[in-house]
This record gives sequence, structure tokens and C-alpha cells, in this order.
Amino acid sequence: MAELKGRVRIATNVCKGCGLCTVACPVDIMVFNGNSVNLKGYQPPTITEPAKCTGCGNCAQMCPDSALTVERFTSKKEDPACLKA
Amino acid sequence: MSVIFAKSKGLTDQETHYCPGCTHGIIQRLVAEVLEELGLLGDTIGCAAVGCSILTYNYLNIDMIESAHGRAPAVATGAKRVHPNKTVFTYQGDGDLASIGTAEIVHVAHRGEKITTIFVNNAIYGMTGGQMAPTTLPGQKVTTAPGGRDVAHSGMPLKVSEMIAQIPGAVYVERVSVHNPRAVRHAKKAIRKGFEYQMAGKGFSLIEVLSTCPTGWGLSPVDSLTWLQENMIPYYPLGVFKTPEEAK
Amino acid sequence: MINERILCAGFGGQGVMSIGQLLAYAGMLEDKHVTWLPSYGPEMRGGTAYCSVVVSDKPVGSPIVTGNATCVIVMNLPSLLKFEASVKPGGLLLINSSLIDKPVDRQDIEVYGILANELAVKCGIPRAANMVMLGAYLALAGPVRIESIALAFKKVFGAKAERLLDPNIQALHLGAEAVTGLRQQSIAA
Amino acid sequence: MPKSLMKGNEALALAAIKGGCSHFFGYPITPQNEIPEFLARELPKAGGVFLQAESELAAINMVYGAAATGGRAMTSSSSPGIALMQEGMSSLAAAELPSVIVNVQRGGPGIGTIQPSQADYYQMTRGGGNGDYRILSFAPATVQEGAEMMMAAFDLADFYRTPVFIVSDGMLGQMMEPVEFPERPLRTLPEKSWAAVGHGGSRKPNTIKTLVLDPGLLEQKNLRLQEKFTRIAATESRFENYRTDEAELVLCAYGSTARIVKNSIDLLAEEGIKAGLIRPQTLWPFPSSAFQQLPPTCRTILTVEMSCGQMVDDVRLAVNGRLPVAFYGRSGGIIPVPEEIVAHIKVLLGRV
Repeated sequence: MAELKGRVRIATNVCKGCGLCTVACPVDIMVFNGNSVNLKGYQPPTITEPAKCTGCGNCAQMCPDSALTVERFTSKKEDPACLKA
Repeated sequence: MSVIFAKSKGLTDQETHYCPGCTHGIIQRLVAEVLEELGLLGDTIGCAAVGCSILTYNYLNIDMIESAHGRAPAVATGAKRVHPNKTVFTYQGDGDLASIGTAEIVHVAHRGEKITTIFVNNAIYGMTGGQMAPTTLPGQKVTTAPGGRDVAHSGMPLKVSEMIAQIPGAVYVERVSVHNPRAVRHAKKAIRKGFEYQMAGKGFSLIEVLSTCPTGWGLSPVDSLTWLQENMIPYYPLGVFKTPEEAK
Repeated sequence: MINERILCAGFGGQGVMSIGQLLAYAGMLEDKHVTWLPSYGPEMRGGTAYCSVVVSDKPVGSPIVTGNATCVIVMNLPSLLKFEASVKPGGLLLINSSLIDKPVDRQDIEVYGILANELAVKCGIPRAANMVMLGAYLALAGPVRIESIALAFKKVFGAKAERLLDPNIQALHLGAEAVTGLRQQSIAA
Repeated sequence: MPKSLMKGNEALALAAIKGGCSHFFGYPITPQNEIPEFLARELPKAGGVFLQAESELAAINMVYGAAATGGRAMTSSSSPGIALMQEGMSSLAAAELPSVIVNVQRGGPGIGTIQPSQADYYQMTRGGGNGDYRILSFAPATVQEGAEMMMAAFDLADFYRTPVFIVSDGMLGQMMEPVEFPERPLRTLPEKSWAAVGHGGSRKPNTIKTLVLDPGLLEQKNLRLQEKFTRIAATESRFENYRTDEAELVLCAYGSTARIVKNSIDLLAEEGIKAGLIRPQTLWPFPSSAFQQLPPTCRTILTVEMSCGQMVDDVRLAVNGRLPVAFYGRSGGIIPVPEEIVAHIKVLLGRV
């Protein structure tokens, strides 16, 4: 598995499904795939290939609802399993 | 591991009433982040205006005063004159600031009140349902100009930053945008400067932020960003219109 | 019992407002009930100015003296034309005869012509014609003492005007003397 | 302190300082200009702030901002200027912000004249602002009374968390009368823990607002405001009786007009006609109780105003049909003289 650079967590129930994060992502991993609907009835984005995340934070900069938290890994020791949480 | 982005302590847990993709949320977050980073959350008095900006007081973790339509600069003046050492700002939209409140914004600058104004320009009346604003672009279709803004009938859109920059009491005027991550990062720097100049006692600052109104514009949130970039920025050029050095 | 209702009128700059204030202030110093009410508005500068003064032993109701005046002091012709009718029967009409030569028709009032401007020049301050008129009024109606006017002078005009006090008091006396002579003549006649 | 001879406007201004005014915001308009002029000179010496606003709209909203942050703020204006401020009055009342507003009334409607008038009675008691609100309105009749009411106004505003009106007019504002300034009566005032002054990290944010979108919550707020207005009405209504014992005619007049009516009553007494006066010292709350204690001799009521008939509505409500209520008024800046009121009364009583 490739070395992880960053990780995005989505507060899915805060999301309004506007999609501004999807066009902000430089590696195009935030997408709407129609798989989920949140409590408010909006469709939050899905991260298709977490391994590609660079932790740049662009998605969070564009989120009007502060629904995203972004971490960047500076060391190999971080546990990639957390991504699934 | 380091968290490079998390929700600001300057924001409350209340979810905003804004439509999906409305960039008000981004701009308020920037204000919250700046106040948090400057350590000002406990010493700030915000003045919310009428329009979509009115509920700002539910989202920012600071003491705030709601103001009647257009009067936020007057309210802020009252607050600042009682508390000259506190940070006072107004958060106003274009209907509020550029139409009904033009006298108040001109004169708060004219007096050189040491306050900061965050001016959200989305070229439309959002809250009331998409009517024409003084900032509505030529030809832009809005509910009260269904054929598009006719400049022969309604005049050209008002360029607030350019106007305010002419006033001696205004020390810092910049127009920024939030249509992409780079612009957002730059907008934050401008907002930060606006508050820093206030803390330094320089005078009046206005940061005009070009913003979207997907609902009022009838566009998707993503298309709205493109529309802003392609239509608003050419008429409302980004940049610094006044610095404290120029104000001297 | 005192219930003096005085109307002072002239053109702007003749000091009609000031003598009204002096009178009211002096009355207050003598623990009387007093009011002073100016005409105000566009006419304040240049045109006719007038003020109403009431000096009374009892609380003052209406402070306006446009009719039923016990005394009207007029400093110029337009004021005479406007306020001659305001004097109540038996009341006083004091005319600055330096500037007014129109005869008065009313027979039911006491009329005195005073050469206020000339007498003021005699005191060395030509602008004190108003004080000459006030002196005349005090001599005829006497609701307050000249000493009280002197005390009021400092209050109304401030400390800087104090050097002008003596000639102004002299103007009061000259005005008083002028009408005392006239009254004796009229009694003799 | 010895007596001074002061214009009504100046006495109000000095009384404001003595009453604890910290901030004045205003816009020039005749016939109240002596108030801002006096405060521009004297308020900074007392540690306060004077600021000339760009409009009445701005002035009242500066008052709103200052009051929201704990300042003891006031403004003064005259009729058309007060009309422009009505939006702010409604906001001040809704946000429960202590503040003092002086109206030196002039003739209207419209720009009207700068001469005295009482045609803003509706404006002062019904308000031009929107919504269910009431504003405590004091109506002095002498320069002395104006000073005393003004000195009490800031404390009352703080006590009830409400805006307070001082209702004067061009005559009272421009006339000079002896005035003395007694010590300000002591009143225990509540802490302003609600003010927006920065939370300092030690409490939840304070929000000063009037928007309540939920109808249920807004109704609750309105009921709470009404409870306060009821409390004010029960404790703050004031009036003066003048020669009402055995009067066959009771007049009702306030402010400048009441002074003139007193002269009329004295003139009537000289002719053996017994008339008296009820003089409301508060316009809201209107002293309705005064009309519960009319002398049995009273046959009729006459309201006299410098208007075309406004307060007479409240008099009729207070009398509630028990006696006929007549009206006499002058308007347009004309001040009635005692004799014309006497003549009118004689006609009314059939004594001509």
C-alpha cells in the first residue's frame, strides 16, 4: 500500500451536499456516487480513493458548513486503518 | 500527524440556515478563524445586518447585535464609541450595505470609525427571494428585472470598494472572492488584515467578498462558482483599493 | 403685586433679546417667577427679532406676550407697526425715537419716545441703545432693581463683558432719567 | 446649587449629563439644536461622548448600538426627525434597550414649520414603529420639570430596560426659566449582564436581537413585553390637578398648552366660573385614573392641544362616555392665548 499523505473526515450529517468540495479536490477523489443520503436528506460526497488524498485541505476550505476535518501525515507510523472509521 | 483543518472554535455548533453551497458559510468561517487566531473571540462585538447575514449571531461564538436594515455601521459606531478597546465589526450583504444602508457605510468610513466591515456581495437580494440589488450585473436576470438588469432603466451596478476607497477615513479596502481554495485562503488574509488594522487603531476597513447565491441565481452551487468567476470578477476586479500607507 | 408682561422688539443686533434676558435674570435673582421666550426661526438673523418676558409674583402660565403686554419696547419701525396693538390699555409703549418718527395713534396707553441711540453714544458705547430702553422701562415700571440688572449682566454676558458693565449701567440711568423727565412733563400737562 | 436661567433645551441637556448620560448621537434640526450644541461642549468634559450622526436614522441606531453594549445613550430631535427614527424606536423597545429620546415638537405634518406644536401625541404614544410596543413618555410643562424628568429618565430606562421619551415642544425648548438641579434620586439599578460587550471566554455569547421567526416564541416574547408595559403603566403614570375642586368644567392639557390653560382658568375664576385642569405628566402611560376622581360638580371636559385633536382620544377613553368631552386646538405652530381659550369655554358652557 502506498504511503498515506492525508485524510479527510466528513461530518456527514452536517453536509448539505453542495459539492463545492468535489471541484476543489485536486486529485478528484471526492465524488457523489448516489450511495448515501444523510439525515437531512442531502447526499454527502464519498471519498473514492483515500490513498490518493494529499491532505491539501482544499475541500475543507470550500466547505460552507465546516463539515470537513483534514489531517496530514508527516510520519509513516500513522495507522491507515483509521481511515475506515 | 497534524490536523490541518478543523472547525473553528469561533463557530457555534448551530448549523447554518444557508442554502446548500452558499458561500456565506465560507466567509463567516473565515471571520471566525481570524478572530480565533487573533485571540479576539472574547473581546469582539459583531453587528449583524438584515438579509441572509442576519443570523450570523447564531453561528459566530461572540457577542453580537442585530441591526435594522442598513444600519449596522451606525450600530457598530455606537458600540465602538462605548467600547473603544473592543473589536467591533459589521457583517453586511449588498442589499443592506449598498442599497438601504449607503449613507451609513459612507459615513462610518467618512468618520474613520475604527471598525471592520465584511461586505458580502452576491449581486442579488438572497433572503427576500432574488430581487435586483444595486450590485446586480447588467443583463443579470432577477425577479424584479425579469428581462435582465437594464442599465438605462436601473443604472450600472455600484462598485462599493472603489467608492469607499475614495473616502479619507477608510484605511484599508480590498475586494476578494471565495470561488476557489486559493481565493478563500487569500480572502482570509484580507479579513485578518482588516481586523489587525482595527486593533492597531488605523481606521475603517472594508473587505468586500464576492459571494454566490446559487438559489437566487438559479444555478447549481458548483456552476455558481464558475459564474462568479466569469461574470462578477470582470466587473468587480479583485485587489487592494486602499492601504493604510495610502490613507496617510 | 407684580405681573409684568414685556415684549421687546427690534431688528437683529439691536440687543432686544439681551435686555429681555437681563430682565428675566434680574427677576430670578429677586426670587420672582420669570420666563423669557424668543421669537425663533428664519427671522432670527437680520429681520425683526422679539422676545417675551414675564416677571411675576406667581408662577408663570403662558410665557407668550403677543397681546395684553404691560409694556412693549420697540427699537425700530417695523416692530412698532407689528406690536403697537399688543399693549394692553393703560400699558406702556417705549419707542426708540432715534430711529422711529411715526406718531402713535393710541390714546389708551402711555407712550414714551426715547432718543436711545444718542443717549448710548453719550455713554461711549453706541450699541447700548437697548440698555437705555431697558433703563427707561425700569424707571417707569420697576419690577426689578438696577442693582439686580448689574448682577445679571455678568451672568448673561460672561466675565469677559465685565469691563463694559459701568457704561452699560450708565446707559440704564440715562434711559431712566429721560423718561422720568417726560413723565413729569406729561403729569404737568 | 443656585438657580440658573436656562433655555428648556439647555436644561434638558445639562440634566441628561446629571442623569448619567454617557453617549449622545444626534442630527441637527430646529427647534432642538441647543441640546446637541450644549452636549457637544459639555458632555466630553463629563467623560461622555458626543457624536453628530449623518441622519436621524443613523443617530437612533447609534443609540441602539451604544445601549446594546451597556452605554447610557440618548438622542434628541424634532417631529420629522423623530418620524425618521421610528424604525429605531421599535427596535429599541423590542430589544429592550435602555435609552432616552427627546422630541422637541414642531408643527406638521411633513416638514411643516419650526414653530411649537403638540401634533406628535400619536407619534409619542402610539408610535410610528411596527409591532406591539409602548414607550414611557414624559411631558414636562416647565423648564424645571423637564430637568427633573430628564434626570430620572436614564435610571428609569435602565430599571425597566426600555426606551424613554421626553416630549417637549418648540416653546418649552426655546423659553428660559429659572431651574435648579437637585441631587439625582438614588435607585438600585439592575446589572447589565445581558449587554454585548465581549464574552471574555467566560460565558455564552450575548445576542441582542429582535428577530423571532417562530410565531409561538414571538408571541411569548410579546406577552412578556406586555407584562412589563402593564407594570410600567401601573407605577409610572403621573398627572397634576389644578383647581379641579368644585370645577364645573375640567380641562385636560399637557406641556406648554397646560401652562396657557392655567392662565385661562385663573381668568375664568375672576369671573366666577369654576374650571380646573388635569395635566398629564406622562402621555404613556396616560393617567386615566385622574378621570376616575372628577369632582361631582363637573359637567363637561375640554381637551386643549396644539394639534387638531389627538390626546382627546385618550381622554375620551378614560372618561368612557360618562361626560361629554370637547376639544379645542390650534395647530400649524400657533400657540393659543389664554383669552381665546376663555372665549371658547364660555361658548361651551353657554355663558356668552
